[in-house]
Parts: sequence; C-alpha cells; structure tokens
Amino acid sequence: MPSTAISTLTVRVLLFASYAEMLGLDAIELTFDSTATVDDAIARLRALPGGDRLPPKPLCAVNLSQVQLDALLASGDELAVLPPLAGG
Amino acid sequence: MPSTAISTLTVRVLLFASYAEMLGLDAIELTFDSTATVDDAIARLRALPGGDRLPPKPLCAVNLSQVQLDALLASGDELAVLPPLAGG
Amino acid sequence: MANLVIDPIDVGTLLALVQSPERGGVACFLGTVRNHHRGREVVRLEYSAYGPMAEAECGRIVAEAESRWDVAVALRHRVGELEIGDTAVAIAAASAHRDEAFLACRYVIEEVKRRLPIWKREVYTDGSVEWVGGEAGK
Amino acid sequence: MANLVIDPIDVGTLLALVQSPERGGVACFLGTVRNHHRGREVVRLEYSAYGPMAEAECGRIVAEAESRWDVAVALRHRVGELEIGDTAVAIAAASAHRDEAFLACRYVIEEVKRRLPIWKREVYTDGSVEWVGGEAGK
Repeated sequence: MPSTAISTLTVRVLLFASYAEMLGLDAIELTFDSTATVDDAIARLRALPGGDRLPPKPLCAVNLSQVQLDALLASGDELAVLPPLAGG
Repeated sequence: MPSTAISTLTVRVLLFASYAEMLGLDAIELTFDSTATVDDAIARLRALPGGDRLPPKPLCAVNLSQVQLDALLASGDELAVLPPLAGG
Repeated sequence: MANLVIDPIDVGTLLALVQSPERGGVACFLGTVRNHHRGREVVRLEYSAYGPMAEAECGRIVAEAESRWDVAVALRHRVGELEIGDTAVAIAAASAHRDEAFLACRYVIEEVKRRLPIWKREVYTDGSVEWVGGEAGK
Repeated sequence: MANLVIDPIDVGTLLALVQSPERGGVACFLGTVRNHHRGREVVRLEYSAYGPMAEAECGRIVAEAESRWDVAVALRHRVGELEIGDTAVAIAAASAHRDEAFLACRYVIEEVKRRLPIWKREVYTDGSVEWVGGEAGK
C-alpha cells in the first residue's frame, strides 16, 4: 500500500461587513492537518466566539473568485467569507 | 330623395426634405369640390411638375398626427407628407 | 417643454431633470452622429424637422412611457447643423426599479425612431449631399 | 483600470471613454443613493468593498460584455461615504447598434449586483446603523 505524505495546510480568511462585526475580527489564519474544503473552514469559524451567528452556508471566494462550499483549499489560499452583496 | 349640400374643401399641404426638393415647394393649398381623402390629395400632388417622383403611398400626418391614406380630410386641415423618418 | 433643441445637449442637465432620491435607477440612451453611412464618409449633417409635429410626438411618447411604467422621462433631439460625434438624441428614464427604467428608455428611443418627423441631410467627403431616411430597424 | 472610486463619478467623463464615431449608440445606467430603505429614512451611507476581488470582478464583467456583444464598456462603482442622491454605480456601453448597447449595459448592472463584493452601511434618521445586503432582484 502506498503511503501518502500529509502536510499541514494554512489559509488566510477574510471577513467583511456584518460578518466581521459578528466575529469581532476581519482576518484570521486557519491551519488544517490534512486536506480541507471551504466548508471545513466555515465550521472552524462557526466554533469561534460569535461564530454561531455566521450562516452555515455563506457566500465564499477563494483567491478573488466565488467558489462552491465543497471546493478544496490549498496552502496559501485567501478565503473570503462574503455577507449578502449590496453593490450597485 | 334628400339633397346633400356640397361645399368646397381647402387643405394646406406641407412637404419636407427630399419631397420638398422633388416638387420644388414646401407648402401648397389644395381645394376639392367634394369630400376628399388623404389619397386624393396625394394624387393631386403627383400630378404636379416633379410629383411623379413622389411615392404613391407616402407616410402622412393630419394636424400633427400620423393618419392612414383613406382618412377623410376636413376644411382647414394641415396635411403633411413625410419622407422616410430619420430621427434618433 | 421644448424637446427639440438647437444647442448641444448636456447629459448632466438631462439627468438632473429625472433623478430624485425616490428614483434610484436611471437608464439613458445617447445617439451620436456617425462618421459613415453606407460606406461613405460623412463630413457633417443637418437635421430638419416638422417642428410642431415633432414636439407633439415627443410629448406623446414621453407621456406614454410615464403612464406605462413608474418612471420620469426626459427627451431631447437636436435640429440644425451637427458635427461628427455630437449627441443627436438623448433620453433619460428614472425609476425606483431598474427594470422599468430600462424598458421605458428603450421604448422611447424606438418610438422616437419610428415617429419623429425629422430628416437628416448628410454631406460626404466627395462633396455630395443626400437626404437620409427610413432606418428605424437599425 | 480602477473601477472602484472614492471621488464622485462624472458621467460625461465616463461617456467619453466609450463614445466614438463608429459607435453611434450609448446606453448607460446610473444607480443613485436612495433616501429610504424598508420604510426607514436614510441620512447617509458608506460602501465598503473587498477591493482586490471587486476590481477583479469588474474587469471580468466588462470583458464578458465586450466579448459577448460588439460594445465598448466603462464601469465605475463608488466606495466610502456617499450622500443621498449621489451616483453609486455608473455603466456606459457604446455600440454601432443600440440593441447591443442596451443588452450589454443591462448585463453589466445585473452582474454588478450579483457579483461585486461590496456592502452598504446605512445610517437612519433615528441614529441607528445597519449593514444592508442581498437585494440583487430589486
């Protein structure tokens, strides 16, 4: 059986507007022991103080493009958690 | 049998743009002995010098509103014969 | 209520006529003088109008748009001599809902093309001159 | 290529970016700050953005419109503090054919509402403050 090397994964998370107010922060680094999806990062955020007010399926972007919640994260990714958009 | 009083009918005709150039005039009065339609006025114009170049069914307006060619004219009407429109 | 104007159209002034805090969306359309027509290069042109009917049609078109949608509409069409690039027609439609603003603006330009008794006399680079008309579908 | 701007948007300048003698029709859309929201009176508001992504989305939206239709498009969205009646977003789309100008302009405003990571913080007459979001269908 081949063995798979598992390295840790660090992503930078940005929070905006009402979400930044809920958690009292607008940026945080998250580290995972193995592969992780956007969903995993959201679960981690929701476990933080004030995080229970974050919706379970918020709009998210990775590296400046919207992504689905099952998208895989790569080390160094910038994950942005976006409140309902209000431009225009 | 009742008799109908027939009075003459005078309308003022306005010509514009290429039509004015064809007939060499931009306004003319036409008088009819009995009732007349827009069509009758066009036929009269087409009998004038240069009038053969006027199309048989041009766009027309009476008193500032577009009309069909079978519309009846009343004395004092202003009939405008309109080349293809080019506004906008 | 003069919708036909000889002087250049100032878009900012036109927008100010319809914008209000209650009408958050403004759709506008500008038709500018092109430098070519059927392959020939246009130097300048002149719009002439059947003035009283053109004004009446402008008023009717604006009233139709304002009764069909919840909008405020302003419309200006130039007459006289125009240069290449000049704005020949300008329309602004403001509404609380952008869908209505767009629909009204589009309606007005289509009706302007279809109904305004205005004609265009183009002067070409070779010195020739021509009356242009009947391109409502363009 | 800064589509996000702090200073007021000048519509004339925006139009000049897309107008040309070959593109005779310009459709534009302006979104202005309204004085009410869900029945409450707004005194002033502030737009904040995820700047790098908002710029990237603006660029992508304009490129999509310019590849789908034969148009030149300009787009500006303000950020920072705005007053009631200020223009928050402005779009201009110029084409040789007005149908394409309208379609492109409409496409851009819909995508702006759907995709730009921008949020609005409204201050009401009673002193309360609220983050506003999620009204793309309005």
